[in-house]
Amino acid sequence: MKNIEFKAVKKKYDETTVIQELNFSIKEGERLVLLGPSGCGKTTTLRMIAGLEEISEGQLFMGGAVVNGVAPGKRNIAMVFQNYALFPHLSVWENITFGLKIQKLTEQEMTKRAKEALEILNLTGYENRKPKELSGGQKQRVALCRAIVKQSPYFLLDEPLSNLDAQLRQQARTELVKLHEIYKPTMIYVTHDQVEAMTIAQRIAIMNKGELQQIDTPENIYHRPANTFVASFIGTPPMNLLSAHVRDHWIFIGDACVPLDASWDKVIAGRSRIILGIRPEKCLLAGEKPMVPAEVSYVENLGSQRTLRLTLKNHENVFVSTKDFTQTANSTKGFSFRWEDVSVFDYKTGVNIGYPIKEGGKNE
Amino acid sequence: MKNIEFKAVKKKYDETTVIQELNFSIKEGERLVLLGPSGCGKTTTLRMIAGLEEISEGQLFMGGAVVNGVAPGKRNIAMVFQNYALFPHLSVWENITFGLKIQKLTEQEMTKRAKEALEILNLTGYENRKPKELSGGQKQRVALCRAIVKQSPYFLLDEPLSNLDAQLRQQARTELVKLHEIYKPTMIYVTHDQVEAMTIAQRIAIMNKGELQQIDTPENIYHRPANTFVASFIGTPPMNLLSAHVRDHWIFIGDACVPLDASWDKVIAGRSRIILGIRPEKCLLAGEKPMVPAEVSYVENLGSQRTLRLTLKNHENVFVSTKDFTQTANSTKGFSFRWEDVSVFDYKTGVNIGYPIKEGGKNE
Amino acid sequence: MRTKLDKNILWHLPLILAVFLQLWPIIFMASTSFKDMNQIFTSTLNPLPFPPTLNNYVAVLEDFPFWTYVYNTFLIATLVTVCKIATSVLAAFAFVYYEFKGKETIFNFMLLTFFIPITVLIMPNYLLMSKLGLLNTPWGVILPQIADGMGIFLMRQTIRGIPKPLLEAALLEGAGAIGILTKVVLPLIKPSAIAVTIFFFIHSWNEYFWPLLVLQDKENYTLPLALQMFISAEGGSEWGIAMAVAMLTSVLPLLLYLFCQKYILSTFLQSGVKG
Amino acid sequence: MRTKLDKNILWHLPLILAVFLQLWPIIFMASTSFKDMNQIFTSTLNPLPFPPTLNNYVAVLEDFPFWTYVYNTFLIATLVTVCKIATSVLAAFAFVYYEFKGKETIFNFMLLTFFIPITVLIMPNYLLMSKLGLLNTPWGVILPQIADGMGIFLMRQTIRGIPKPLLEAALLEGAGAIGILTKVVLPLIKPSAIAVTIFFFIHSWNEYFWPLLVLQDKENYTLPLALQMFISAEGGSEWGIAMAVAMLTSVLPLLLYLFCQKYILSTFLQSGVKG
Repeated sequence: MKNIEFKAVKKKYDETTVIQELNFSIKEGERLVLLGPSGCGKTTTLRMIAGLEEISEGQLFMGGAVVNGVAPGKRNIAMVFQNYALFPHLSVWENITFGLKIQKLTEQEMTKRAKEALEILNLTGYENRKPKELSGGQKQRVALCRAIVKQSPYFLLDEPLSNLDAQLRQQARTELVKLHEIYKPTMIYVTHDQVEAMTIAQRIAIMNKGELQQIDTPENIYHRPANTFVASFIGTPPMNLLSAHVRDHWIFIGDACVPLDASWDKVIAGRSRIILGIRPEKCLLAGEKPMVPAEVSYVENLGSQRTLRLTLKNHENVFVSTKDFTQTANSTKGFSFRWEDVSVFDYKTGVNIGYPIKEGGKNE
Repeated sequence: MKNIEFKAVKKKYDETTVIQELNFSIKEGERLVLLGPSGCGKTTTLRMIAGLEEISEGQLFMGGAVVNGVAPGKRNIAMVFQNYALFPHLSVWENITFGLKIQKLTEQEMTKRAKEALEILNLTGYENRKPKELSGGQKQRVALCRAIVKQSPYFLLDEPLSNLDAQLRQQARTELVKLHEIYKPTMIYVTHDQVEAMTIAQRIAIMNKGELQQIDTPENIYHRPANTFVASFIGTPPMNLLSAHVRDHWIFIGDACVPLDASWDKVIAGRSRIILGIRPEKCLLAGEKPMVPAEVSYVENLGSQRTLRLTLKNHENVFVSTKDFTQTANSTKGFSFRWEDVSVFDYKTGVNIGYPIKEGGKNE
Repeated sequence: MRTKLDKNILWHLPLILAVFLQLWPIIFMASTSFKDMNQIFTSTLNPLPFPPTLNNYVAVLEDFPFWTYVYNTFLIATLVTVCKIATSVLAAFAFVYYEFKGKETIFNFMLLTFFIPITVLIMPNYLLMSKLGLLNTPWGVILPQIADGMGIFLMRQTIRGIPKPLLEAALLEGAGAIGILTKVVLPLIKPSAIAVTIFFFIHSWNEYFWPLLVLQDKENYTLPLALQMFISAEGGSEWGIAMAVAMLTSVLPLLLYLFCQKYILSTFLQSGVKG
Repeated sequence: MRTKLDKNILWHLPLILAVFLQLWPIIFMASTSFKDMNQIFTSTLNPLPFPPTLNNYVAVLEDFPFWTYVYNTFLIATLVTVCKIATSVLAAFAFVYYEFKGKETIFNFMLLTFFIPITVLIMPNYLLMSKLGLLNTPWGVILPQIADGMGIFLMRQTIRGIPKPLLEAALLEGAGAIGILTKVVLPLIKPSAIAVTIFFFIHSWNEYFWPLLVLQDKENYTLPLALQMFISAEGGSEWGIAMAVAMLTSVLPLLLYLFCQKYILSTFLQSGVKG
């Protein structure tokens, strides 16, 4: 079982604790993305798996065994670094076979593996080039190549696409997923880019300030964020978070009074204030009789869609994304939403308080 | 008239020509964005306006006068640099008044302007901080502040948001536009980020390999790209470009045969091959009877929308963006489009061949 | 590498050897200066003085025109340092700020002089000073040293380390060359300039060869020359006193180094200025 | 600054002064070595020899055991260089790769020695060599020089310039300390190591003071010592020959510098290795 498990793992530098206490596991063969803003501890977490950072407290299990004291070279890990970390004095071929030589593989096996990997990554013909003679995308593929020839059960990637331009990045995402499907290693991928996380991950672990916020499928991370941090970290623009008062079967947003959907009764019961989360693309612009009246204060045209900023009477802003260009800004009087598109968070802690038990129509 | 005009401007370093021959003008008080991939010459163009690069050939007019030989300090320009270029040994206040002191403004006028600018940019209270004591967003605002106190008629910005994280960037875009609305300088903004360009610009000038590709409103740049470069540079994913054969009133895409809309007859007349451009969000997934049959080869879930890659019989790929999550990948048999959403390019040169004269329903 | 470390002692051998060879003369000097004559003879290589004595220092300060030498050395070192740092900064700024033909060639040619034996360089200068009638005066020591290739080199490196946009921003704000030098460049290179100044001072303070040629009368001697008088009179009975002079000679440079270590190291490390 | 340049001549004054002061000794040396006796006396400061003569060179090579001195100098310089570069690289790698207590302190302490007068450092070493019976032998010159603080410093800087991910990647691939040193570090620091090697060689080739103390018999002299014999015999009639010796002494260092300028400059510039 090539799984990875964190048991109360902490990381401290001198007095500062950078990783609070990690408890989670990564399944064999899955694609897990560690996502978070810079300084959230995601890279440190990855480096602890690689053995490049020592673990201050707790235990890290890999394949069932504690690896706290095991040297990086003994963990059977392949890693792709942010700047690729190709050896500049070695050719592509020498870079790829560097580790295999140390492993003392037979010449035959080495050649077989290297050729296969080069072919998969479309690098055949570049064997004798030096890294500086390669483009950014090629360097990135060589780094991947060096990682996969090892056929390690663990595959770590530290922001491997951050040095590529937008077009290449999109293409590389697809390639990466395809590559994983071939070898099926346990893959841990660190990024701060939510699009990468959404498209590559089978599960996303979101971190902030050294703490794990949520670990779940991209689907759930997006539609059912565990707390307001996750809700506002994911999505451009992020989920709208509106403070709301609850009284009986009514909730009050800005100066609007909206009837509470019956399905939510039980979930919200007993709360007088909540935070209502609605994704910008789930807000529906309304010309007449909006659920929440608001004024358009800013319009951004992104070409394929528009983002409108609506300002409520209480000066809260709501962003609405729409592809519908016929509704002009002038005729917009506010927005509506459907209760099945809403998430609700605790007013103080920001934690998601859950959803109505009967699946009310959440898409898929 | 504080306009800027390029007349046959070229820039050469030794033997290499980096700017081919620029001919365009920037209107007084407009927000023009210079957009292009790295190395396209956009920054060089900006620096020629600033006087930081000499002009090899041609003439640059500012406010009606040739400025080729005028020193940067004499051009009455305010500029925001990519890394802000704040003087690290000076406080915020000293940074802001640096140029005003050289201009020998009265103490009174200086204080008035600086205070006003600090207030607009929400920096009141930070006057005595050193740049290193500021966050990235604050540094960026100080750089803006230093630029606006000069009240120069020309306002140049070189990727001013590239060092901010995604959230701050969005906010800064809005602030920047607001700031421009206050002073109305002639603003030239360099970026490689199309979202910034689309949202900030009144007009976008797209450059590639030292040549101007198109200069037009964001609207037209997006919907009516001048050539295939612009079409594929703008949009994520970019516009789908399909090679097509024309015969009589039919066009052939992949192995599909689609009747040519009558409105296009005149425009396409006499061509046997064309490139058809359709934006991914204008492609409509079809379960039954698609105009162009294709197979779904890859699906990316971005949370708010999905991108499907469809592969035609001739192995061309078409990307389709959809918010509609009910149509599953399995039931998709191809896609359709509306003729009013299409752009057509010359097969060889990639230049847009124009649109039917009667506006066929292009949104706004 | 914050990673595991094999405790392989083999790796430490060159380290220990290097450290020992570097530190041994200092330890020897310090201990001998506190030894009296008997100790020096009985146990020359024994590093520790039992009991330590201050006799050598007393002898130096009482029987020896120590303060005259300090004055001579200080005067020369100060003037040389002031001239060198001024020319270094100005020349370096000119090298960075102005474009002119053959700039790189002149610069590289200037570095040639680092690689020529000092004995070779000294003769022409000696001749020049002799023609000018400056032999046996402090001015003869100072004049050929008012510019320094290494100083220009180090300051040029530092000035080049200033991010260009800073200079361009100043240019756009309307500052001229003098404004840029005084308002932007000088404040930013201050730490490095201080380091190089200290370096110049210590170097000049320690200089032996050129003052030896120029200065003939003992009353004009600098400290290193005075120190050498003891070594020449290689009698053994003078060792303790010689080492006391050596200690006193080294005190100022060492203190300067210790207090300004941070500046000096960061200049050598070319950390430069970060925007 | 590829921008406008005021043609302000004032700025060029320190530059011209500095360049002149740096280059004048070299020009003087070169021209005097091609002058015959009369020219030297009639126009000492006249830079150009009319007509140039090779007599001085002929005299040096015929009447003077020039090749013996070359051999002595070369032997010492080569051995010193080999030892120094080996200890520098190993010690520097140990300093970077291993974590141990007091690392920074030891390192900084080692740098102290740059700032102590050479005259001070020489006495203890002299004593040591004398005890070991190595006076008047090349080994006495070589032994105290087999490690070098500046070399360790420069190599440490270069090794620290290697991007950490490269070392980490090698570590993950299963390489040990020796593997990392030989397969990653050495190939990457090669240019700097060559530069420092050349630097060591030239330095040792040019060294005057320490060999002067250790070597007493003329047949063991190195070139700078031999050169000095002419200067001491300050007769004027020997000037041309002295400068010819000086030229010959300088030829090897200058050639080495010219051919390896690129390496040397980039090492000083700490450009290091880019991933």
